[in-house]
Order: sequence, then C-alpha cells, then structure tokens
Amino acid sequence: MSNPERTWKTIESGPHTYEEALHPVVRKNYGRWKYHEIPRPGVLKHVAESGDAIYTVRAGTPRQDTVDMVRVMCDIADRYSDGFLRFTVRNNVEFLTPNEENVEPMISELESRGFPVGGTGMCVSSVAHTQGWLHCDIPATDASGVVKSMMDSIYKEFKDMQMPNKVRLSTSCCAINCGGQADIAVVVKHTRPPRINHDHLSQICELPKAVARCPVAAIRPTVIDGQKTLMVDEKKCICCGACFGACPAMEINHPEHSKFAIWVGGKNSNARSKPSTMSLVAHNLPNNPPRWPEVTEVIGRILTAYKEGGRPWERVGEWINRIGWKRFFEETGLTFDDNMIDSYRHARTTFNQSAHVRF
Amino acid sequence: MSNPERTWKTIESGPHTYEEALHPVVRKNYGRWKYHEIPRPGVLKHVAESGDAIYTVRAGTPRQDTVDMVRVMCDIADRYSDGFLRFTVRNNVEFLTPNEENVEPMISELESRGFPVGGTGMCVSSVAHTQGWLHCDIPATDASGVVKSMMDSIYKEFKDMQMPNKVRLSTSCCAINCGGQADIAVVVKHTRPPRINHDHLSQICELPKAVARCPVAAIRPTVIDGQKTLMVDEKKCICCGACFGACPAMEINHPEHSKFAIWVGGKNSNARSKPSTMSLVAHNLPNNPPRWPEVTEVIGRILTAYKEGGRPWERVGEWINRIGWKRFFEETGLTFDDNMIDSYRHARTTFNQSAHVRF
Amino acid sequence: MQEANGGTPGKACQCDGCGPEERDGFLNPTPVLDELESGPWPSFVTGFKKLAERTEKPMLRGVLDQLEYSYNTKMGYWKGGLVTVDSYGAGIITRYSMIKDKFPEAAEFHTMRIQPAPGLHYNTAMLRELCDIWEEYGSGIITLHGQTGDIMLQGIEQEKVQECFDELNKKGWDLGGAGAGMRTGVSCIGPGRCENACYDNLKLHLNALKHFVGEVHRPEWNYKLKFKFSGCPNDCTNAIMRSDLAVIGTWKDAIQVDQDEVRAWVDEKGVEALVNNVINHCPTKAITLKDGGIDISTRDCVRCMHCINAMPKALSPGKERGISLLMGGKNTLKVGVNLGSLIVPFMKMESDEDIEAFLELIEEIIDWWDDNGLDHERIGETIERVGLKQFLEGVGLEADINMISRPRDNPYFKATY
Amino acid sequence: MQEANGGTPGKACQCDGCGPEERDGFLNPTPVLDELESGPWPSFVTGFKKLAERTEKPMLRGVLDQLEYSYNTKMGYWKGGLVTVDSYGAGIITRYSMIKDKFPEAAEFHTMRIQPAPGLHYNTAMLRELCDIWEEYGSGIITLHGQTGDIMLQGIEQEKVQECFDELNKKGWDLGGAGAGMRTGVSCIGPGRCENACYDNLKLHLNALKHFVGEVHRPEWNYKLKFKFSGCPNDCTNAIMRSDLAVIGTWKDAIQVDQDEVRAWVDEKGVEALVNNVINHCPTKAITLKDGGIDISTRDCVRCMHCINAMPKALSPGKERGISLLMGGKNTLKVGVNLGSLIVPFMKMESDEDIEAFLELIEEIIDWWDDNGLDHERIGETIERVGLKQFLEGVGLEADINMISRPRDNPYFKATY
Ligand code: SRM
Ligand code: SRM
Ligand code: SRM
Ligand code: SRM
Ligand code: SF4
Ligand code: SF4
Ligand code: SF4
Ligand code: SF4
Ligand code: SF4
Ligand code: SF4
Ligand code: SF4
Ligand code: SF4
Repeated sequence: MSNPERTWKTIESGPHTYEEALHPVVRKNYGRWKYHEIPRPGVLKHVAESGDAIYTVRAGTPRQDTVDMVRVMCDIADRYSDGFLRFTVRNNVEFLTPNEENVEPMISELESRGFPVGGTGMCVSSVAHTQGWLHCDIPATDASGVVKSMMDSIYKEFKDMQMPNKVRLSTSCCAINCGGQADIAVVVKHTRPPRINHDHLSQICELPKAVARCPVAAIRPTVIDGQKTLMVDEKKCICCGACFGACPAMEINHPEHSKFAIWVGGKNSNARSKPSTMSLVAHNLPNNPPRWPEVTEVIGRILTAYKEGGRPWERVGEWINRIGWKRFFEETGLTFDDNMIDSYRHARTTFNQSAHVRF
Repeated sequence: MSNPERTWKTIESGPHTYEEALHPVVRKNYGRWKYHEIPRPGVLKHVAESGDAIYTVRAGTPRQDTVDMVRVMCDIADRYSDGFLRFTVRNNVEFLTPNEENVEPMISELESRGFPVGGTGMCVSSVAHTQGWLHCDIPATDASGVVKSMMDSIYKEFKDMQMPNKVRLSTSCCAINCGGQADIAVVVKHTRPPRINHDHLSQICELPKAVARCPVAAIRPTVIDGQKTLMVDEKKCICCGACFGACPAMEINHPEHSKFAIWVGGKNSNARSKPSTMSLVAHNLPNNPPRWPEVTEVIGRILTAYKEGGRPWERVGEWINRIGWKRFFEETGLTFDDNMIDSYRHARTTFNQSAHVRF
Repeated sequence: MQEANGGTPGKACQCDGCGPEERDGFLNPTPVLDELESGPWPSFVTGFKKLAERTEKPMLRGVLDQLEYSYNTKMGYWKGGLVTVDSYGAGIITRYSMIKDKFPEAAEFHTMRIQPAPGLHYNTAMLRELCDIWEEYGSGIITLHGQTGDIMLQGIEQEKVQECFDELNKKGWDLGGAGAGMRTGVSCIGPGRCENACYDNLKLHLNALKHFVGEVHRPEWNYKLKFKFSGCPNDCTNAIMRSDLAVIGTWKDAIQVDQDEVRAWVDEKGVEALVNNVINHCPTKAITLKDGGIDISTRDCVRCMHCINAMPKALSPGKERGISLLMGGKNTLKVGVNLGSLIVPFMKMESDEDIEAFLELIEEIIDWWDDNGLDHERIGETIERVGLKQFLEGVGLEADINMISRPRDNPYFKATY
Repeated sequence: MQEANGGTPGKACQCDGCGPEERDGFLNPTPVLDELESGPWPSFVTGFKKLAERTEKPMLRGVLDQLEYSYNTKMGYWKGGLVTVDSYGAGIITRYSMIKDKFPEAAEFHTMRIQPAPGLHYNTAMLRELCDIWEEYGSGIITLHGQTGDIMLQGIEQEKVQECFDELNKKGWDLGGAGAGMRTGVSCIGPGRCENACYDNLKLHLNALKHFVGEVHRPEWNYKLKFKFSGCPNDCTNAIMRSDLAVIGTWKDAIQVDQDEVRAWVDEKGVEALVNNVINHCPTKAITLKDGGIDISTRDCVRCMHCINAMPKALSPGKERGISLLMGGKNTLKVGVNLGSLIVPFMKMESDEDIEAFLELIEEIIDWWDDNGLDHERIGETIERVGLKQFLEGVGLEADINMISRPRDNPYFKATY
C-alpha cells in the first residue's frame, strides 16, 4: 500500500475530538445536568444546574445511510439545532436545541423527510444490527432487510412509549452475533454441520487454525486423494460456524439449513436486577427474504404478551423471571422443546436444582 | 464367608417394616394430620383431622450411642410413650405420646439422664456428622469430638428457639463431606498435595484407578527404582483427597497440613428460595483436638451475627443474600481472601457479572 | 508416622507421669479423650467408657486406646478390607487397625449397616432385641443413625459377623448398602405425623428398597445410588443434595386455604407479620394481601411450602398430590456439591400401580445409566456429561420447562435438519 | 452455488418478464429488494437507489445487483482480503465479490472504519466535509454507526483508499480498529447531556484511545480488545456484554436525595407508585418507606441506578464519584455470551493523574494477557482459564468480595501450607 508520491504525513490522531462538536449550551453545562423529562415521545428535555434546558429530538434512521441522507440531517441541524447533531448507540439521530419552539417544526420536518421521531422512554427503539449479505464475508442472511421488516411491523411501538420498560432489539446475520444480546434478539442459527470444500481448503486455509477454532474439537485432519485436508465429526459438531470464520472452505451457510432463532431476556443495564444473558425461545424459523414474516410474527407475539403482562420498569427478562418460563411459553404461544435445554459448558447451572415447579 | 454349618436361610427383607413401630394413635391418624404447634422448645403437638393430638418430645443424643444408652431410651419410651420412639434424620430421639400429662415428667427424666430436650423450631439442632478417627479409613480428624465441642458451646441454642429460622450444622472428617452441606458446615480441608508411599503403592493400589480418580489429571504413572509407581504434579493438584480414597498410599492426611474450613449458606429445603450450595468463609483453621477451640469460635461468631441480623424465616444463606457478602464478612469479623474465589468448573458463574457493588 | 505415645495396651497405664488421679478400672487412661466428658452435651466418650467398664470388652478398650492415640498424633489408623455375609457382597464396613502391634485389642472393628424401618420408627421390643443381639456378638456401640440412614452396629470381629447377622435377620433386620449398588434409603416421618406429607413416603420407601434389595446386597453398578423420600418440598431428608434419586412430595392444584384460620392468624399476629413474614417471602409473589387476608394465585405458586409453614393451621397443600423426582444430588467428590435437579415434575403416588409405574421408570433410568455411565460416576454426573436432553431421550421422558431454570443462552446445539 | 437469476449487470434489464412497470434509470431492476421500499420505517434500499441514480456510480449498481442475487439465492458472495493504508495494519475491511464475473461492478467494496468523536457528536461542518470526501472517493454509503462505534464508509476500491484516507486524515479523522488489536471505543453521551454521568467518559475515551492508537492501527495481540465507556451503571453502551474493558461510572457515598422533590413526586404519583415502582424494585431492599418519603440505607445500596432512574428530579448519584472496571465481556463465539465481571470496584477519575493511573493499570493488564493468553482468546477467556485469583496476582490487584457474587462452593484449591 506504500505510496511513494504521497505528500501527506499521517497523523495518528485516534478518535475525532469532541469539543467543537458539542452545542454551546452543552459545553456550558457540561457535566452539570440536574434532571431530565420526556415531554412527548421522541423528545427529551434536560435541565442543567444553571437552569438552562436543552431539548433533544430523536429520530430513526436506516443506519445504512448515504451521503444524501446525512446531508439532509445536516440541513435540519443547521435549521433547528444550531448545526449540532449526534447519534445514539442505537443508530438514532439526535438534534439538541435550547429553543423549545424549534421542537415541533423540527419534528414535522423530520417526519416529512422520512425519519420517524420516537425511540425514547418505554418504547421499542431501533434495532442494533449488522452487515449481512450487503458486506460481510460470512453471513447466512441479510441484516438491514430483517430490521426494515421488523421495524415496519412494530413502527407504532417506536413512536409510542407504551411498553413496561425500554425494549432493545438486535439482529445478527450469523451465530457470532455482532448485533449483541438484547431484550429480543433475532440471530441466525445453523442446523447443518459445515460441508468442506476440499478443493479450496488447502489453498485458502491454514489447517491448524481451523482445527483450533472449533470449540468442541470436531474438526480432524485427514487425507483425501493424497491431499491433506480436514473432516468434521458430525456427531460432535454443534453448528456454531466458528470454523467458517477462520476458513471459508468450511461451508456452513446454506439457503435452507441456516435458520433463524429468537432469543429473549438479554439485559445489559444494572438497573434493578443484574445484567443477564438472553435465552433461546424459538428456532428453526426459515430464512425467508425479503420480508421474513415468520420472524416478525414471533417478535410481535412476544411484544404483545410483554406489553400486556409486564409491570412498570420490568424489562422483558425481569417480566419472565416473575411470571416464570412456563407461563412465558403459554402466553406467547411459543413451544418449548428439548433443544432449548442447555448442553454447553455451564449447562448444569441451568438445571432446575429445586422442587420449585409450576403447573 | 460361606459357612457350611449355617442352618438359617437368609431372608432378603430390606428395610424393617414400620407398621408395628408406629404408635396406635399415629396408625389411626396416619396421613390425616391437620396442623402442628410447638408448645415449648423440644415439644411438638400435632393435631389430626379426627381431633386426636399427639405430643412429641425431642432430645439430643451423641449419635455414637451404646446399647446401654439405647436401653435407657427404651425405658423412657416404655414409661411415657407406650413403648414407641423414633429418631430424626438429625440424630435426635423422639417420643410420641397422646398424653399431654406425660410431657413434663418425660422432659425431666430425659434431662436428668443427660439427654437435652430441644432441637425444635427456630433453633440450632444437632449436628449431622461422620466417623472420623473412630472408624473411617480416610479421616483427617475426628467427627464426634468436634460435634461434642461445638454443641457444648452452643448448647443454649439447641434448647431455645431464638434463631431467625432453623440452623442446621454438619461436620465432616475429610473433604468428601459425608456430613452433607448445611447452614454452617465444618469440613476438613487439606492444604498439601499427597505424599506418595511408593513402597505400599504397587502392593495395595490399582494404579489406573488412582489415576482415574483425580479430577484434575494431576497423577501420572512413573517409574522409580525400576518399579512402576505414580507421581503427583503439585502445580495441578487441588488437594481434594480423592486419590486417597482409591489408594491409601496417596497420603494426603497430615497432622498439621490437614486443616479445617467453615462453610455457610447451604440450604436443602425448597422453602422460599431454591436450595443452595454452601460457600467457603474461613479456612486454614488448625486441627486442634480434643476441643477445636478455633473452630467453635468461628461457629459462634457466625451464629451471633445471624441471630442478631436475620429476619424471621431467613435461613443463614438467605440472610447473607439480603445483606450481601461484604457485610457478612464485616459482621462476623471473618476475612475474605483470594482462595475463596472459585476456580473450579463453573467458576465463571460466580464472578460478579454486574456493576452492582457495595462500599 | 509419629511415635506412639498412648498407654500400654491391655493394662492400666504404668508410666511415671499419670499419677494418682488415674482411675482404677478396666480401661487404660485416655486423658485427652476425657476432656470430651465435660460440658452439657451428651458425651460419646462417657458412653463408650461406661459401656466398656460394664462389659469389659477388650475391643472397646483397644478402640479407645487407638482413638486416644489418634487424638495425640492427629492421624487415623484404620484400613479397609473385605468382610461379607453369605451370598451378600456389601453391608459390612471392614476395619483393621494399621497399628495393631500397638493396640492388638483394636485389631478388628467392623461395622454392620442395618436398614431400619422407613421413618426411623421403633417400638422398644424391636430395639431391645437389637441391643441384645448386638451386645452378644459385637461391641455394643450403635450409631443412630448413619447419614445414609443405616443403623450402624460398630465393632465386630469377622468371625462373629455371620452368626450375628443370622440372629438379626431372624428378627426382621437386613443389611444396608455399601459399594457400587443401591444404598439404604431415608424417609422423613411423613404421614406418620406430618400434616405436610403429600404421599405415603414410608410405603414407597419400603417398596422401593424391597424391589432393589438384590442391588443393595450385591452391588454391580457404576457407583452408588441413593434414594431419599421427603413427604414435601421442605425436604426434611435433605434429599436434593444427598441422594441420586430424590422423591419429594408435591401437589398440582391450589393450596387449601381455611379463611377463618387466616383471619385468626392475622388477629393474633397482625397484618404486618402477614406481609413481612408470609407474603414478602413468597419467592414468586404469588400471594397478595386481600381484604386483610390473602389470595394465592395458583398459577404463580411454585410449591415452595413457605406460606404453609408459616401458617400451618390455615394453609395446607392442595388435594391433587403426588411426587416430583429430582436426580443427581451428591456431595463434593470430583464435581463439587451437586444439587439434584427436577426430572419428573409430577407423578401420582396413590395406588400400587402408581408405585409400580414409578419403579419401572427407575429401572429404565438405571438401565440407561448402566449403558452410559463410567466407572465411579454418579448418575448426576453421567447426565451432565451426556446431556440432559440425551438422558430424557434415553429413558423416554418428555422435556418440560420445569426441568430447567431457564432456556439455554448459547446456540451450541445441533437441531435436526 | 445456485444459478444466477439477477439482471444483466451494467444495463437496464432486458428479460421478457419485467414488463412496462420497469423503471427507466441507471439501475438494473431489483424486484425483490424493492419489496423493502414499502412500509413506514426508512428504507436502506430506497436510500441506496436514490444515491445510485443521482451519482450513477457503477459500484452501487453492482452491489445492489449482487444483493438482489443474495436475496434470491439466500447466500452471501463476499470474500475477504487485505488492504491497508501506509504504515497501518488495520482499519479497512476488504471485500471482493466471489461472483465478479456475474457482477463485475461489484468486484471491490471495501469499508473504511473511521473513529468518530466520543459520544458520537458532530457539527454539520465536520459531517459535510466527511460526506464530500467520501462521495469523491467512495460509494457514498455511510453506516452511522457500526456496533463497535465506527463510522463505516462502505464501498471503496483499493486504489482509492490511500488518497481517501489522506484527505480524511487532514480533516482530523483517523481509522478505527480491526483484527487482533485495540478497537474503536464507544461512549454514551455522558456529561454531554446526562445528569447520571459519574465521570467524564468522553475525556477518558479520547485519552485511552489516543494512548493505544498504535495498537489500534497495528494489531499484534492475541485477539481484539474493546473499550466501552458508560457514564453510569445504566450502561447505555452495553459495555458489560460488548467490551473486554467496560468502564462504568459509579459512586461511593450516599445517593443525593432532594426530599422536597421526593414529596412532589409522591404528591403527583402517589404512595402506591412509590412502593410498587421504586421501593419494591430495589434489588437489595435498601429503600424503606419513611414518613411518606424514602430512606436509603447506603450500606445496602448496590448502585444499580433504579431509584434514580425512577425519580430523576429527586435522586442523583452521590458526590464521591468515579468508575468501576469490568472485564471479559464478549459475545457468543466459543464460550457462549460472556458478561464482563467486576475487576476494579472503584477508582477515582477526576484528574489527569487518575487517567494516567488508569492507563497504567490497563497496560499492566494487557502485558499479563500478552504473557498468558492464547491465540484468538479474548482476555475474559484467558482470565477464566488461568483463574481470577491468578489474574489478580498477575496484575497486582487485591482480591475484593465485590468481584464475585459468592465465595466458592467447592474445596478445590491449594492454599499455601
Ligand atoms: C442516547 C442513549 C445513550 C447514547 O449516548 O447514545 C441513552 C440515553 C439515555 N438513557 Fe439509556 N441510552 C441509550 C442506550 C441505552 C442502552 C444500550 C442500547 O440501547 O443498546 C441501554 C442498555 C440496554 C440493556 O439493558 O440491554 C440503556 C439503558 C438505560 C436505562 C436502564 C433501563 C432499565 O431499566 O434496564 C436507563 C434508565 C431509564 O430508562 O430511566 C437509561 C436512561 C437513559 C436516559 C434517560 C439518561 C438520561 O438521564 O439522559 C437517556 C434518555 C433515554 C431515553 O431514550 O429514554 N438507559 N440505554 C442511548 C439511546 C439508544 C436509543 O437510541 O434507543
Ligand atoms: C423430625 C424431622 C423429620 C424426620 O423425619 O426426622 C423434621 C420434622 C419437621 N420439620 Fe423438618 N424435620 C427434620 C429435618 C429437616 C431437614 C433436614 C436436616 O435437618 O438435616 C430440613 C432441611 C434443612 C435444610 O434446608 O438444609 C428440614 C426443613 C424443614 C423446613 C424448612 C425450613 C426452611 O424454612 O428452610 C420446615 C418448615 C418449618 O420450619 O416450618 C420443616 C418443618 C418440619 C415440621 C414442622 C413439619 C411438621 O409439620 O411436622 C416438623 C417439626 C420441625 C421442628 O423440629 O420444628 N422442616 N427439616 C427432622 C428433624 C431434624 C432434627 O432433629 O432437627
Ligand atoms: C458412615 C457414613 C458417615 C456417618 O458416620 O454417618 C459414611 C462413611 C463413609 N463414606 Fe460416606 N458415609 C455416609 C454417608 C454419606 C453421605 C450422606 C448421605 O448418604 O446422606 C454422603 C453425601 C451424599 C452423597 O452420596 O454424595 C457421602 C458421601 C461419600 C462419598 C462421596 C460420594 C460422591 O460421589 O461425592 C464417598 C467416597 C466414595 O464413595 O468413593 C464416601 C465414602 C465413605 C466411606 C466408605 C469412606 C471410604 O471410601 O472408605 C466412609 C466409611 C466410614 C466408615 O468407616 O464407616 N461417602 N457419604 C455414612 C453412611 C452411614 C449409613 O450407611 O447410614
Ligand atoms: C461491522 C460490524 C457489524 C455492524 O454492522 O455493525 C461487525 C462485523 C464483523 N464482525 Fe463483529 N462486527 C461488529 C461489531 C461486533 C460486536 C459488537 C460490539 O463491538 O459492540 C461484537 C460482539 C462483542 C464482542 O466483541 O464479542 C462482535 C463480535 C464479533 C466476533 C466474535 C468475537 C468473540 O470473541 O465472540 C467476530 C469473530 C472474530 O473476531 O473472529 C466478529 C467478526 C466480524 C467480521 C470481521 C467477520 C469476519 O470475521 O470476517 C465482520 C465484518 C463484517 C463486515 O463485512 O464489515 N465480530 N462484532 C461491527 C463493527 C463495526 C464497527 O467497527 O463499528
Ligand atoms: S453477525 Fe456474523 S455475518 Fe453478521 S456481520 Fe457479524 S460476523 Fe458478519
Ligand atoms: S461448525 Fe463449529 S462445531 Fe462444527 S466443526 Fe465448525 S467450529 Fe466445530
Ligand atoms: S467424611 Fe471422609 S473421613 Fe469422614 S466418614 Fe466420610 S469418608 Fe470418612
Ligand atoms: S489430592 Fe486430588 S487433585 Fe491431588 S492428586 Fe489426589 S486426586 Fe488429584
Ligand atoms: S419433608 Fe415435609 S412431610 Fe416430611 S417431615 Fe418434613 S415437612 Fe413433613
Ligand atoms: S407455597 Fe411458596 S410459592 Fe406457593 S404461594 Fe406459598 S410461599 Fe408462594
Ligand atoms: S450510561 Fe448513564 S450516564 Fe451514560 S447516558 Fe446512560 S444514563 Fe446517562
Ligand atoms: S440505586 Fe438501586 S440498589 Fe441503590 S437504593 Fe436505588 S434501587 Fe436500591
């Protein structure tokens, strides 16, 4: 990549600096905020110790944006928020203004330009998602398309604040789950062990690396037609796809056998209960582009049951912990099956080590 | 063992039958009890649907009894409970009588014969214990002596009912812990890897069995002076003593290096919280016969703190869960150290996977 | 091993140091053990000494001498061996002194494990008979009871074992378990006195242990297998932790509430006590305060027993009763303490057919363990290693959400495709 | 792989089936993707198509064609490679089409990861500059933001990468991480707007990522290492799960209570709401109802944030503020999802010296990981394998009961003797 004609000397500056990106009212009250309110869905009001107030208008984006879209956002920021804007960790865009009178016009303009205002408080916010067929080298599905389909179907819940608590969604295009865990997560689940492309294998993969990547030692060196290659012990293989990341010849993806699984109860905040990992509640859902109706249907069921049954401040997992898993399956109409019984490293700790039982 | 002159043909009857061992009032009301009360420490009153009542007087025993002692108990049963008696799972003896007027005289007689009446309700009951130097082939200490010392020091708590809830104690003479887990348990903890008695080893042990017994694969076959024997990788060894059970040449016991550890919070009942395993809170206490003062001192501290701080119905572990481990160590004056951090199979699940923190 | 510093076996101490306070009886001095004779709790040392002085059994003197020696040297001196009775392979715990040169009277000190009646019930006639036989053949030391539930007759010589057993057997006593077989069971008092008993655990215990009596006496499994029978989830036998097969009474329908008694309770103890000591302790918040009394949502109740324990007059288990089976309880060895886990959420246990169905299931389970277990591997360890799902398939049980505390949090399984 | 059934690349579709509704523009028909243009949520397909129609960049047409093909065949067609800028070893995610014969316009589609300002703050000048440079050299697709916190400029050809980078770098932008090195960090908005921020996370983020800037650009560790900076335990960056080094604001002293505001809250919402929505949700029952208001026992509070969240006007974190460091968060690969665990219960984070002390500790930790980790092993996995105790010894931290949820339940350790 070295370029002899290059004249610019790289400055290894790391992250961009932020001072100049903060609204003057933010700079003035930096670190001295007193409280906040949510005057309406999509709008936050933060009041500083100084008495200053700043209004935030939050809107959804497709995350896979374009320079055109970003320029539209910039236009809006220039018009209503003194040229400042930011993004949330959940791909929403936020405009901060001290001028209350700018809020309503800004909302109208955002909505008319296709950016739904919402995503605050006890709502379903935007989906944390990943690359999929658009860009990744190991995906079994697309991500942006799944997200678009899901958000279309629960659009109202983004714009309202009628959930018991925040609902975080995520979706990921392979089991690695770059989208992270969430209250409800949609993640690819492979069902068939990888088929090995023996022709490619030795050319494109370091064999020991692929062997080392397998968490259950299911990959063994072997010789086929006099050529060193690998084989998979299908009995042992747990279809995790880890080998595929290290070696593209371990073909785990399949149009039919790579399915979707739905997970619930992931919680990262420390509020009330300790953070908790999410649990598998549905799998074997087909990978059905462009709209994945089977997936959005399950999401809908879970949200409906939670919205109805959750008490204020209960996150999805906390709601389930209160009512119990048995009732969760009853109320969502999902089916518990024996694959949902943990069989991995700490499986023992998930057994019901008590006579506590629900009928 | 075959005996040619034997005339009796064994009847493989299994457990003794129980019908004839039940008091007639019990037989009449079998399975049809309505409720119970505890009129005073050491006495239970059970009332049947029929209106019949039966009184139970409970007394402590040394468990390591003699025919003489048992005959004394039989005398008392003949006198006050129509010739019926039973034992609890915790080595206490119980006399059941429908005659309320027998209760007080029976108590006097039991006490005068050296059997303390108590062990009911929210008390410290007798200690579940084991064989020790008296009989076992692998003990690092005695059991009955430890129990006697403990019960002497907390005698009052056996006879009173002033604890927040039942307190179950156990003690065991090796890490195998035949005494089982308990609210507070006293268990031998070896600190030094076994020394191998190479002279005995090959004569008395099957080498592969000893190797197989080690949970961390610390035992390896080796050859010394041309003889097949074993060696222990001291880095790996976790001083569990499992090998010693399989092979007495793996000498783990040591007068100084076999210490005592104290555990708390074991709970087997399903009442309220799920059953839970107990946690290590003190170790490196000396094996100090005949009175083990260092051990009884720690037990005393824990009981005092629990008695003071526990709320009604909270078992020891539930109390700690409410106040937190940090405060448990503060209130008992015990010292947390890094050996108490789990390092075994499911260690990860005991890490504080949250920002919940106490100062 | 350290040097001996105990007394000379077989006669009164002749050292210089003992002095005049030395007791002039059958026993040798045991000054260290004697320290366990003071204090209010009954002393096993006093018991043993009295027994020895009365019966003058040399074995008792030898054992006390060796124990005194252990107290001085802080080491144990017993080694195992193999003694059995005719056609049995287990039930006697054999003990030979490793230092019999020093204490020849302690040369042999075997224990006979005897299965008591379920619930540990006795009448004095049975018990006196037992004592008489035992005094005749053995040392007279009895442990009531061992942690696995046996009567332990401690201290007999090999040559007397068979005869002693025959005498006991004539009176209805049989040996308990040891080794890699079925072990003696334990039952709480259950319907014999307790209002919480949800099934007849004494009866099931008797039936089960009779059914497996061959496996008690002739162990040939991978490892031991223990039953414990608790009448309700209070689990007064510690079954969940101490048994491979924990049979725990439970119920399916609503808790029975006597509203008059609830009111009486509240009148006596107050609403605050009701809230703090009953309602707030319900693990699933199934109880709500209602009109000064309580309302229990059966759907939310997990049958923990607490409210029933707290209000025994007012509340009792429902009417549709039976058992839960938990499996895999064991102590520390190898895996660290393992609490049993729920395998059969509910099974009726009323008729003889119910008992039979239960025993068939247990047979099935043991067959699976025979096929899948490793040597010295408890069944809970086998299930963990092979997988709960695979175990359920193997024994033909259907997966139930009650078997786990939560669904898996990792995608690491192979579904059918 | 299945047969192609996408349009002919490079020109409007000429198949028979498309019919008259076919748009007459730059792009080939993408009927399946077009189904993602309906519905209320903003459509990335519409965005891409508009961009393509306006700019007529062939790469955009090719990528849409290949994506349409993926939607039809349910397979992905990108493969990796290696592209970097001068003296860097990471920051560009390289993508070559596996089917460039079919879609030559999609032959290259690399992503440049750019580190935004902590807190994802922008002014429009910065952002417009970024867009202009990106439109000049790349496709014009921008992801705001990647899950690790990068601006992802998606779609550039190898030959334009260096020049594009130079232009960006001139304006203060630098590449983010990839591979086995330090990754881009994430911060919540923190003191930039939030009343809960317990430290200046934006500042620490900037300092830490500048400190490790070499390790961002030239990865040479065992595996990736991610920082996330949350201002308080609400953890709005998901640090606990998504970062090896989760820096979470907290406080040591009492929660600040404004009793007037408490009363105002109760007046407005009622005591029932106070009990049900605040008091009963406290995980450690640290809050009691007192004189119609609340009393918080600081000793019992575990700094979970809930009461403060529920009563933002009345309650705020204490005054003695700082951070907790949690370590080991990561997702599913190999071990199943791992939440980070508490390693440093509290550290002040006010002065530059505090920041320095923090960075020194992190250096120490990374050194330990360098010595003890295996290839492709995240630091949380290393700690688990080697042992938390050993890790603490290795980096010179003292064991604290806050690091664990309970002491061990097995005796399987070797104490010093
Ligand atoms: C803007 C943002 C931080 C950022 O710098 O980007 C943010 C901002 C706030 N969060 Fe958050 N949170 C943000 C992502 C998160 C996340 C992470 C995520 O969404 O991926 C979490 C952890 C989720 C989890 O547990 O898995 C998160 C857990 C919370 C909580 C704890 C909720 C709970 O009860 O468990 C609070 C407390 C609350 O809701 O009052 C909170 C509270 C807040 C407050 C009220 C803080 C404040 O006083 O300003 C902010 C407005 C929240 C609102 O939208 O109602 N924030 N918050 C993020 C907005 C995401 C979005 O666009 O939807
Ligand atoms: C007699 C005995 C059963 C037997 O057949 O031997 C027994 C008898 C009763 N138990 Fe128990 N329990 C007996 C051992 C146990 C054990 C096991 C043990 O001690 O080793 C446990 C489990 C302990 C554990 O969790 O580790 C046990 C956990 C309970 C509980 C639950 C306590 C809790 O809140 O966790 C209750 C409920 C209660 O206390 O009201 C209970 C209640 C009772 C009641 C009140 C049941 C009844 O209504 O009759 C009986 C009188 C209890 C009393 O002493 O106050 N029993 N009980 C055992 C007496 C032991 C002793 O001599 O001290
Ligand atoms: C006698 C007794 C202790 C007592 O004084 O009460 C006892 C004594 C021994 N136990 Fe035990 N165990 C006794 C109840 C238990 C219990 C408690 C229970 O059954 O409720 C346990 C814990 C529960 C469990 O089953 O895990 C127990 C867990 C063990 C273990 C570890 C088993 C495991 O898998 O963790 C061993 C070691 C072994 O089997 O190799 C063991 C081994 C032994 C041996 C046979 C030691 C040996 O390998 O030589 C001890 C013989 C001592 C002797 O000289 O008599 N003993 N043992 C108990 C049996 C009496 C009876 O039959 O009634
Ligand atoms: C782009 C991004 C998804 C997105 O669309 O936002 C992404 C994309 C990839 N991730 Fe990721 N990960 C991305 C955030 C994450 C996160 C979330 C986070 O950082 O908060 C995680 C979970 C947290 C964690 O670190 O564990 C994540 C866990 C992984 C893993 C599994 C790591 C593990 O130890 O469990 C891999 C596999 C690996 O590293 O070998 C992986 C690997 C990959 C690779 C490089 C796949 C590969 O090996 O070729 C993907 C490249 C896609 C592409 O074409 O650009 N990605 N990845 C995210 C990075 C954007 C950015 O820089 O801002
Ligand atoms: S989840 Fe898998 S397929 Fe999707 S972006 Fe991450 S690594 Fe790629
Ligand atoms: S998919 Fe996972 S388990 Fe199967 S061979 Fe590959 S790495 Fe191993
Ligand atoms: S705890 Fe150990 S030493 Fe004590 S009786 Fe049991 S096996 Fe023997
Ligand atoms: S004591 Fe335990 S860990 Fe050590 S060698 Fe023996 S069996 Fe192995
Ligand atoms: S387990 Fe239940 S039935 Fe048995 S004695 Fe205890 S409380 Fe009664
Ligand atoms: S039995 Fe337990 S779970 Fe059921 S209502 Fe009573 S306290 Fe609650
Ligand atoms: S983590 Fe805390 S400080 Fe940061 S935005 Fe969320 S609530 Fe505010
Ligand atoms: S911050 Fe959490 S733990 Fe502390 S008092 Fe408030 S609710 Fe309770």
